[in-house]
Formats: sequence, structure tokens, C-alpha cells
Amino acid sequence: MMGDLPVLTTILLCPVAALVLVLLTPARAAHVVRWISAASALLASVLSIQLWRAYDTVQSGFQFVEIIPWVQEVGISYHLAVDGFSTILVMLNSIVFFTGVLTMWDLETRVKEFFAFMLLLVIGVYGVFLSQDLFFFFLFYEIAVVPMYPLILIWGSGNRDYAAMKLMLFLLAGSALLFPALLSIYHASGLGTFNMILLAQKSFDPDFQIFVYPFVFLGFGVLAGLFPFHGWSPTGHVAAPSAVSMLHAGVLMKLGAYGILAVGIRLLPMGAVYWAPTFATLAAIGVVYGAFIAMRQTDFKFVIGFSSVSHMGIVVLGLNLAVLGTAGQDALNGAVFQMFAHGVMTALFFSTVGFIYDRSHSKTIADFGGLGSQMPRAVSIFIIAGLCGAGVPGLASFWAELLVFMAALKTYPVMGVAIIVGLVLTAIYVLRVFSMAFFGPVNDKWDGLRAVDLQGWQLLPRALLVAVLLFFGFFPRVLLDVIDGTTTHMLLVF
Amino acid sequence: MNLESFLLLSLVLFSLGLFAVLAHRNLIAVLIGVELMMNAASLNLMAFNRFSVTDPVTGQVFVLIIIGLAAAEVAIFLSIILNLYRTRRTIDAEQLTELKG
Amino acid sequence: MEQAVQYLFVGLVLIGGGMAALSRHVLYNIIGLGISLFGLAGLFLQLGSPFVAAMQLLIYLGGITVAIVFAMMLSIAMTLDPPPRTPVKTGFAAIAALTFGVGLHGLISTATFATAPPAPADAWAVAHIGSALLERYNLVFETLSVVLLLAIIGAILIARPDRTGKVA
Amino acid sequence: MEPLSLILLTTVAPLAAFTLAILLLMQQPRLAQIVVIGGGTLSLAGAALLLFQGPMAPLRYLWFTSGDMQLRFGFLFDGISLMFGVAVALITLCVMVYSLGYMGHDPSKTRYFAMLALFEWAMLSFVYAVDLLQSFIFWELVGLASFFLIGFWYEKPSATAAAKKAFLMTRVGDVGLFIGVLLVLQVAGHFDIPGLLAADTGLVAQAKPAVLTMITLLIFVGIVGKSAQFPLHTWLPDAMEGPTPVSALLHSATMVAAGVYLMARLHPLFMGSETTLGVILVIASITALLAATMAMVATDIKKVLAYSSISQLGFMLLGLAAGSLFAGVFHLITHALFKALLFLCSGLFIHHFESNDLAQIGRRGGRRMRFATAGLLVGGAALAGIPPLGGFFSKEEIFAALGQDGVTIYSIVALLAAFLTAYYTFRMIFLVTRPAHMEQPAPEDHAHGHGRAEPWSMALPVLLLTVGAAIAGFWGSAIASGLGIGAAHHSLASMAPAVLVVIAGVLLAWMDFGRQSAARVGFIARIPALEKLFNNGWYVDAFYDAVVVRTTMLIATILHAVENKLFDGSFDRLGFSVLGIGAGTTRLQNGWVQFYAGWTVILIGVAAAYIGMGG
Repeated sequence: MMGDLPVLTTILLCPVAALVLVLLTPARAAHVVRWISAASALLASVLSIQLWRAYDTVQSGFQFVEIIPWVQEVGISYHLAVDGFSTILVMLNSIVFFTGVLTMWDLETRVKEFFAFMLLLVIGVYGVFLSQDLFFFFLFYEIAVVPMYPLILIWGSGNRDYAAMKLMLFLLAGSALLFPALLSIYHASGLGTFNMILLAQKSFDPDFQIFVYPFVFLGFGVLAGLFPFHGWSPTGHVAAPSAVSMLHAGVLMKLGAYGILAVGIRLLPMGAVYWAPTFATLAAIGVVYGAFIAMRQTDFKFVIGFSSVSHMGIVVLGLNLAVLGTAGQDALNGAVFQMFAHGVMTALFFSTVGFIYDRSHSKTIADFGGLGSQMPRAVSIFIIAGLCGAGVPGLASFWAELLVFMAALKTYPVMGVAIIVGLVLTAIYVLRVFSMAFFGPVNDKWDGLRAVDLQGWQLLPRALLVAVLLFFGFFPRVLLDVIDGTTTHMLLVF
Repeated sequence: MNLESFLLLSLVLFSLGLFAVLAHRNLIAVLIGVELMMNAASLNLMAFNRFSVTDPVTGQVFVLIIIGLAAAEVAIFLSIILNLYRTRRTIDAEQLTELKG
Repeated sequence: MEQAVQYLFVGLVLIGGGMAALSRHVLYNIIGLGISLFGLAGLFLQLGSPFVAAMQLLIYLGGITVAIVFAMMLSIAMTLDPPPRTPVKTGFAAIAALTFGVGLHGLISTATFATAPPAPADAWAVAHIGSALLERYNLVFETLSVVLLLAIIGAILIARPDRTGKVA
Repeated sequence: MEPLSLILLTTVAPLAAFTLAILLLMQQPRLAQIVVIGGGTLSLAGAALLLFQGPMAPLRYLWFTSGDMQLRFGFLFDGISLMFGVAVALITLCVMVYSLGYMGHDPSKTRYFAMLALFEWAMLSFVYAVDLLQSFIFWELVGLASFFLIGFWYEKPSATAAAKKAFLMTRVGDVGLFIGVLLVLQVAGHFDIPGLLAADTGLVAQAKPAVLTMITLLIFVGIVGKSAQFPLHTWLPDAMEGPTPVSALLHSATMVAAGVYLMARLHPLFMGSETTLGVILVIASITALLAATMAMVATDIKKVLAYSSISQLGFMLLGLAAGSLFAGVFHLITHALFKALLFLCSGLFIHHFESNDLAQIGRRGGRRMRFATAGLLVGGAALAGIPPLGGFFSKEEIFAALGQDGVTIYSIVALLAAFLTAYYTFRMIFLVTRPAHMEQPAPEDHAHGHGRAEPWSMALPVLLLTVGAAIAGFWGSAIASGLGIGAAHHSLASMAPAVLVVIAGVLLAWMDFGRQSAARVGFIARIPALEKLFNNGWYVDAFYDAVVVRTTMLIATILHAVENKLFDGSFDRLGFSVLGIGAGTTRLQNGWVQFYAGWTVILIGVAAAYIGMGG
């Protein structure tokens, strides 16, 4: 089936083609725009599934390599390839892309522009996951980051000017750290190439690595919501429209973690080892800190926003524990698993919260009460996402947390115990939302919502995400088999 | 005259053009400054063509292309001037401050 | 003799350039530009390329300068009554131009340039330019023609009177 | 039949029923009930057939690999799991059938039945789990089902609060268990239960004593949470907010027994650490006594039963910690039967009188419900430990185990607790059946009196469990042989103290509540301080509210302020000060293109000069 088809380019071309078509469609034909986006998302998803199936887990190196030299003088080439990590992250992006398009189906204002920006964002994300050329990596990275600004500013809600500007400033500050770091890696290699696979084989001078690694780590870490540079993410999540929050928390934050992995750890392993204890501590603080802050929030989306800080802390913690050797395999597997699980989970969160908000125009938890009897379906789905967040077994993120916690306990017992205790905090803020908003005496104010609960096709994206969470909750092997080989491969140098 | 003196001449011409572009209020005068600068560039090319290369064709072709492009540029520039003059009744560069912060 | 002619042309270029750049009156500017272009054409001839010199006279002096004169006449108000100069701005422009000139002069004076023996006389033949344009630089040539076409269309579109039918 | 197909029948049938009910049958409650009860029946059949086939080699399948760690899941068929599996399936089926009547008029009964099926699946998967991590997973899922079932009437704030409390408090225990399980992996490199228990290669042989103590203590923390032992016991009385059949199934017979079951499962590990056993003895005896004192003063029939569950779970742990696997498991099974019976009987009263209050039930004619009263008597007698009913023999085993090293403080505490058990059980029975005076039955009671107050669906399970509770005491040798242990036979003399304290307890209850002229006030009322202490549950909850909850919220508030002022705030200030600088520099932006171009040119010139000088 895969035959000679350059599958990675085809995946990348799906949103590109859709973007071109959307731009050519007159703005009045909103429905055509939606269908084009949905079709491209579906096609990309099917191709991602094919990619996943065709990925050779035994061989475990980079696969489906496509290289076309571009600017040979400085060694830039169009170079796509996937390893186990990018395979599952491409899948994640496809899932969130598809469900995001369906979630925004009801959008009525400036439909064409919205989907155009969203497609641009998706192109950037695919590009980052697929590129093995540092130049294109950074280019796609910026393509992914920039559309957030108009998306929040135009279609957002609440304090959106502030949120959009804050997000942009943080992310650009991250880029500002990254850009010189990436260029210095290019120069220090002396290879005259941006090919990341070749750069990874070069062992840089340890002092250089130790100097540059924090730039790379913090630059990407800002996007990953690393404590204490997380401030942009909750405000951004709150102001953004649902699908943007989905893509933002679901995929975009993973770009940061993936960048740490693909650039930081892969190219600068010694720097990573040197800094790992510091950054692991920072991440562990973030895990507990985010959970505490989430307990005090009054707004649904802020709770989820800070829970994202907490959960992404687990990813970053896993990445840092990975290089420390004692339980690297589990830590890295767990971190990557968590990227996937958290992506799907937050997508589900925002998709559902966005729905409740669209129907009720309130995001304040205390406004509701007994919503479970008024919107049983939406609430059930939110509860599933919440339980996933609380690390209940049977849902995907349990495995991720298990693996990272295991590694943490082995590497730093005290820190491990601290973050496992943090699990209780997670349960507290999740249950707090449940009991304040969904359970308790029914608030008659929202009786009108009974008629507008999720129905028919509106269930589709949410049900799909729930299915993914449950599937990987019970069959983690499907995912772990894909990444395990790559993890082994990557940790050989440590 | 050797290569350096031609380059010096071209530099003087270019600086004059630059001054015209920066100092004049009349957009037509600004355009004239631009033309001076382009001609300075042409002179440079011709001089190098004469003194520094063995095959003199490339430089001449280059200058011909510059002349062609200058024609196109002038056409556009003049139409913009006309448009501005029609809509705003002025071609004074100091009153066209759309970019003001 | 040849030396004298060369200096004459250099003088024309400088005087014309000065007029074009420094005069406050647009008409003088245009006349200066014409003089300068004429001088340049002479220099091109001196540099061995009669064809380019001819083109310079034909297109620049004959075409472009005339077009500018037309534009000047269409926006006659400003031309008749030249606006006063702002000393600050003029000074700033002079400083900028001087800085640029001096800086680049520094660059030129320290640089060493490749030298080559003069090309054989037949290498300057117009036929070579023609064949180069149509063979080696074909793409550039064609692109240029497209650019010119687009420029003309664009110019017409921009300068076209608006829908109210008012003509400038 | 193959063990694989049987175990799949046992575990997957409820899961399938749950999935069907929750996805397709939300609008068809009747069909959902049939599906769920069908699933429960199949499950019971599978469990029973497995029991008949006897212990078998475990089944193991690869779940996933991460590096050199291999995680398996599978099913373990030994005496403990087979017997407890049947008990779980049986009681679940009873409760499901009972719920047909009890929950017959609830609008959301599909959700209720689906959650019962979810619970049964998780519980059975836990019982048969061969892998410690698998046990943990289903242990959590059981807790999840419990959360949903306690909070079933989610519109009642008290139910929601109770569900939340139950989830969080068991979660606290689970953290300990989780760390313990992960430590097991670090030491042993695998989670396989038979492998961990193996005498020569197992954990006891592998781990250093201190590590083993740590592991078992951490696992015990989980047990404390799940089995509601002191000091994490306070969620269980609150959990009575759930529907009564749920209390019967989850919060006395099966789910809370999961902790005891886990300890029985890992009994050899616990036996390897003296320290842990000592801790367990202390905690379990405190719990047994504490809960019994609280049961003495409770006025809510379900609360009495809840406290007695806590107390009896303490007994089981005492038996296990005293070294007798048989005593613990035996009491686990008899307790499951008679406690389920007691709850279902109390459900009959509650359903009929719509009140939980003991005195009110008695006044309004509790004893006229002959069927329920009979069940209450049998169950109560079994609980109190009156021979020859179930509870007597199993409790006797526990005393024997405790007494094997002579008389210790623990055996005295256990006897005291047994005395109190007999006392509060019969206090409950007398309050229901022998009220000081009875109100005339309300006329409408006659109007729809069918001779029997309860529908067949509620009567049948009660009948079944009554029989079970009555005869369970004679299964001792069967259970012992199932465990591969020869049943010890105790002399009549050794049974004497247990019988005596029970008689004393019943007599005291008769004096206080039973006789016609009794004041119907417990003897404890004469010591007001103690009564107040018992009524307030020894102030454990008050302590949690005042210290734990407050502290957590205080930290959250402080960090919230830190977030707003320090982290977020400082970035905001940075941002706004940049805006200020921007406002200053705006003046440079006068909009003259020529001005901008001039700067560019100057810069180029400077750069050129610099390069010129440098080159």
C-alpha cells in the first residue's frame, strides 16, 4: 500500500493542499471550507495510521527518508524522516487536527480565515515532527507558533488581546533563545549541514554542549509550559477558541517537548546530562505546583490550563530523567507516552469545555451545579477526560505516569515520592470541578441546556478521543512497541 | 582613467542620488535620485566589465537589463505619483506619513 | 585627445548629477539627469561598448526622461512653486549621504580588484550580446519582458481614474 | 472447559454488559437490567465452574515491554482467588437482583446497573489478577466504580461529598500502595505474584529485611485506605450515602474486603516482616475496637453496619497478621455473606419506611416485616458470633490465631471488640424489633399490603443469603482445604472465652434495650464524655478538616498568590515596562520614509567603513 508513495510528503501536503483550496474558496462558501478541512484531516489521519502500521519497529532507526537538496552551499535540504517518536506524534497531530475541525464545525464568523490559520498551524506542526533538517525544523516551528496570535485575537473570548500578546511574547522569547543556539550548533559542527541525523553523529565539545543546552532547553521549554515560564499557557488556553486550545495544548506544547528531545538531547547529550538534575527538579516542582494552582481556579479552562502545566511537567521530567541512566528507558518511554496521552486528553477537555461554553456562555465553575442531569453526555465525556487527568488506570495517561514515576522513584526517590503524592492533588482538583459543577443540586438556570446536549455528529470527535484514550489505556503495547526501539537507540549514548 | 577612478565617480554619483532621495520633498525629484543611483550601478558594472573580466558580454547584458528594469520601474513609479496626486493632491514626501507610529 | 574627451564626459556626469541632486527645482533636476545620462553614455562608449551607449541614449534619455517630464507637467502645482527645504532634513540627508560615501570609499580604497588583460576587440561585437541574450541569458531576457508587460499593466491600473470618473 | 474461556466468561461478561448498557441502552432501562443481570449470571457460572475445576496453573500474557521490563497480565487460579471470586460473583448477582426491586423507580437505573456491572468486572479482574500491577489497576478501577456508585444520587450534595471523600481517602492509601508496588519492581524486577511469593526466589529471599518491611508497610497503607482502617476509615460511614444495595455490595462485602484480600494474597510477604506484622496488629486492633465503639452509639441503621464492617475488617487483618491465612480468609467469606445479608435486610426496612433511623423503624413496626426481621436476626447472630452461625467459627479462628502465643494485648482487645460487637448488633436488633411502644400502622400500608412488603426480586436474594450466612460456618474445612491448609480443630475449652463474651454482650444489650422496662439508652450514656467522643467518631474527621484540608488549601492559596504576584506578575510587569519603552521610542517613528531610509544608509555606511578598516 505504501509502495513508492512518499508518504511523509503526502501527509505534509494534505493540509497544504487544503490551505490552497480554502484560500481559493470564496468566503461565503463556509461549508465548502469546512468540508475541505475535514477531508484533508481525514486523509492525513488515514495516512498517519498507515504510517504507524508500516513503521518497522524492529529496525527502529529513521525510516521513510526523503531527501531533496535545496541550498547545497549551506547544507539545507528538504529532509523528511520519522522515528518511533515522530510516528506517534504525527498520529497525535492527525487525531487532534481531525477532531479539532469537527469541533469547530459550528463556527460562523470568518470561517474561511479561521480554517486557513488553523491549517497553517497544522502544517507547521507536521513539519516539525517530520523534518530532519534543522533549518526546516525551525522554519516549521515558527510557522506553527505564529498563527496562534490571530487565532486567539480574532476568534478568542475574554481577555484575548492580553492573552494573545502574552502568548506571542513568551513564545517569541523562546524562539529568540533558540535561534542563536541552533545557529551555533550549525557552526560548531563544522559539517556545513543542517542535517540533524548527521549533526547527531557529531560529538560536540562538552563545554560547548553545556553552554548551549540551556538555551535549547529553555527555548523549547517555554513552549512546553515549563515552570516557571508557563504563564502564557493558561491565559492562552482560556482565551482561545476550542479547536485552537485543542491544538495548542494538545499538540503545540508537545512541539516544545519534542524539540528538547530531537534537538537538545539528541544533538547535545552531554549538555543534557549536565543540566538534567536542575531541570528535572524544575519540572518536578512544576508538576506539584501546577496541581496546587489548579485547585484554586474558578474557571474551567484555567483548571485545565494549569493541569496542563502539571502534566507537561511530567513529560519534561521524564525527558530529564531519561538521560540520567538509572531508569532512562522507562522515563523516556513514559515521557513520549505522556505527550501522546496528554495531547488526546487535553483535546478532549477543551473540545468538551468549549462545547459547554458555547452553549452556556459561562466558564465559571461555581455558576453551574448538577449539570450532569442537564447535559449528561457532555458531562460524562468531561468526566472521562478528568479521570484520565487524575491518572486513573484504563485510560492512556496512567501508563505514561506509571513509567515516569517508576523512573523518578529509582533515580531520585524523594522527588519520586513527592510527585506521586502530587497524584492526590490531581484527584482533588478534578473532583472539585466534578462536585461543584456537575454534581450537587441542579441549578435551574441551565435547564435550557437539556435540549442542546451533544447529539449526533457532535459526539463524533469527542467519542473518537475517548476511544483513543481507552484503547491505549488497555493496549499500551501498540504505542510502546513503536517507541521502545527508538528509545533504546537514543539512549545508547548515555 | 583606471578602474578605481571609475568606481570613485560612480560612488559620487550614487551619493548624490542618495542625497536626492533623502532630501527632496517632491517625489519626482526622489525618483530622479533613484535613477542616478541606478546609473551609478550601471557605471560600476561597465567599469568592471572593462577592466576585470575577459569576456565582456555579461556586464553589457547586465546593464541592458538594468535599463529595461529602470523603464519598468519608472512606469510604475510615475503611475503611483499620478495616483497619489489625484487622490491626495500632493506628491510631497513629507506629507505622506502613513507609517507614522 | 581621448583623455580630454573622457574628462569632458566625467565633467558632464558630475555637473549633471549635481544639478539633478541639489537643485530645488524639478525642471533643473530633470535637465541635470539628462546631462548626466548623456555623460554616462559617453563613458560607456569610452569603456568599449557602443551598443550599451546607444541604448542608454535611446531608452534613458529618449524614453525615461521624457516620461518624467510628462509626470512633472501633470503634477504641475508643486513644480511651479517648489516647497521650502527643511534644514534639519537636508542636513540629515547630507550627513547620511556623506557617511555612506565616505564609508564606501574606505571600502573601495582598501579593496584589491582582479585585473584582466583587455579583451580582444571582436569580443565587444554586438552580435555577441545578441546571442548571449537569446541563449545564455534567455530566461532573464524573457523574465524581463514579462516584468515590463506587468509593469505596463500595473501602471495603467494604478494611474487609471477612479470610478467617479474624475481625471487628474 | 478451558480455564481461559471460563475466566473470560467470568470477567468479560460484566464488561460487555456495562458497555452495552452505557452505550446503547440508556433509553431502555428494562433491557439494560436484563443485560446486566445476564452478565452477572454468566459471570457467576464461570466463577463457579472455575471453583469446581479447582486450582490450576496461572495464565499469563504479555501486556507490554519497556526496555527490559516486561509487564504481563493474566489470571491466577488458586484457592483464595477461586473462593473469593465465587463469593464476589454470587453477592453481586444477589445485589443486582435485589436492586430490581430497590431501584425499580429510579429514573437513572440504567446508569446504576451499568455501574454495578463495571464494578463486578473490575472486582473480579482484581481477584483473579496474576500480576501485582494488574491488581493495582483494577484496585483503582474498583475505587472508581465505588466513586460513581456512592455519588449515584449526585444531586444530593452529601452524596457527592461522600463520593469525593471516599475517592480521595482511598487515593491517599493508593499512593502508598503505588510506591510499594513500584518498589517491588525495583527489587524483584517483575510483578508476577506467584514469582514474588515463591519461597526460594521470591521477594522474601531477595529483599533486605528493611526493604521488605518498607514494601509491606507501603502496601499496607493502601490496604488501610481501601479497607477503611484507622486512620483512613472515615470515608466508609459517609459512603452510606449511596443506595443501600451498593453499600451491601461494595462497602461491606466485597470492595472494602479487597484490602484484606490483597493482604491474604501477599500473605507470605507480610509474614516475612515482623515489624510490619506488629504495625498491622496495632492498627487492626485499634480499628476493631474504635469502630465498635462508634457502632454502639450510631442511630442510623446503615451507619451501625458500616462501623461494624470497619470493625470486622480489622478482625480479618488481625487474623492475617497473627499468621493465620485461614482465619482471615474464612472470616472474609463468612463476613461477606452475613454483612451483605444485613445490608439487604436494612434495605428492606429503609425501602419500606423510607427512614434510616433505628428507633423510627422500630416504632413504625419494623418487626411486622417478618421476612426482613428473620434475615436481620440470622445475619446479626452471625455477626455477633453466636454458634453455630458463620461468624462464630471464623471469629473463633481469629481468636485461636491471636492466642497461639498465649494471652496478649491483642487477644484481649479482640475479645473486647467481640463483646462490643455482640452488644451493638443486638442493640440494633432490639431497637428494631422491641420498641418501647409502636405507632399504629398507617392506613395506606394496609391498602397496598400484599401480605409481604417486599417484591420477589428483593426477597429472593435475602433468602439465599440468609441460608448462606446460616451454613457458612460449616465450610471451614472446605475453605481450609481450598487454601491447602489442614483445618485446625479447636477444643471446646478454647472456644469458651469467645462464647462467654458474646453471651455477655447479648445480655447487656438485652438489659439496655431488649426487656420491656429497659430505658433504651446504652450504658455508655452514663459516661457523657465517652458518648460524645464515640458520637463524633473520636474526632478523626474533625482533625482532618482542621489540619489536613486546611493545610492543603492554605498551600494552594499561598502558591496561587505566588503565581499571580511573582511568576505571572513579574512577566507581566516586564511586558508592560517594554510597552513603556516602546511608547518612548515611538517618537522616533515620525512616518517619514526618507528618515527611515536615511538611518539605513548611515548604518550601511558605517558598516562599510568598519569592514574597510578591518579588511
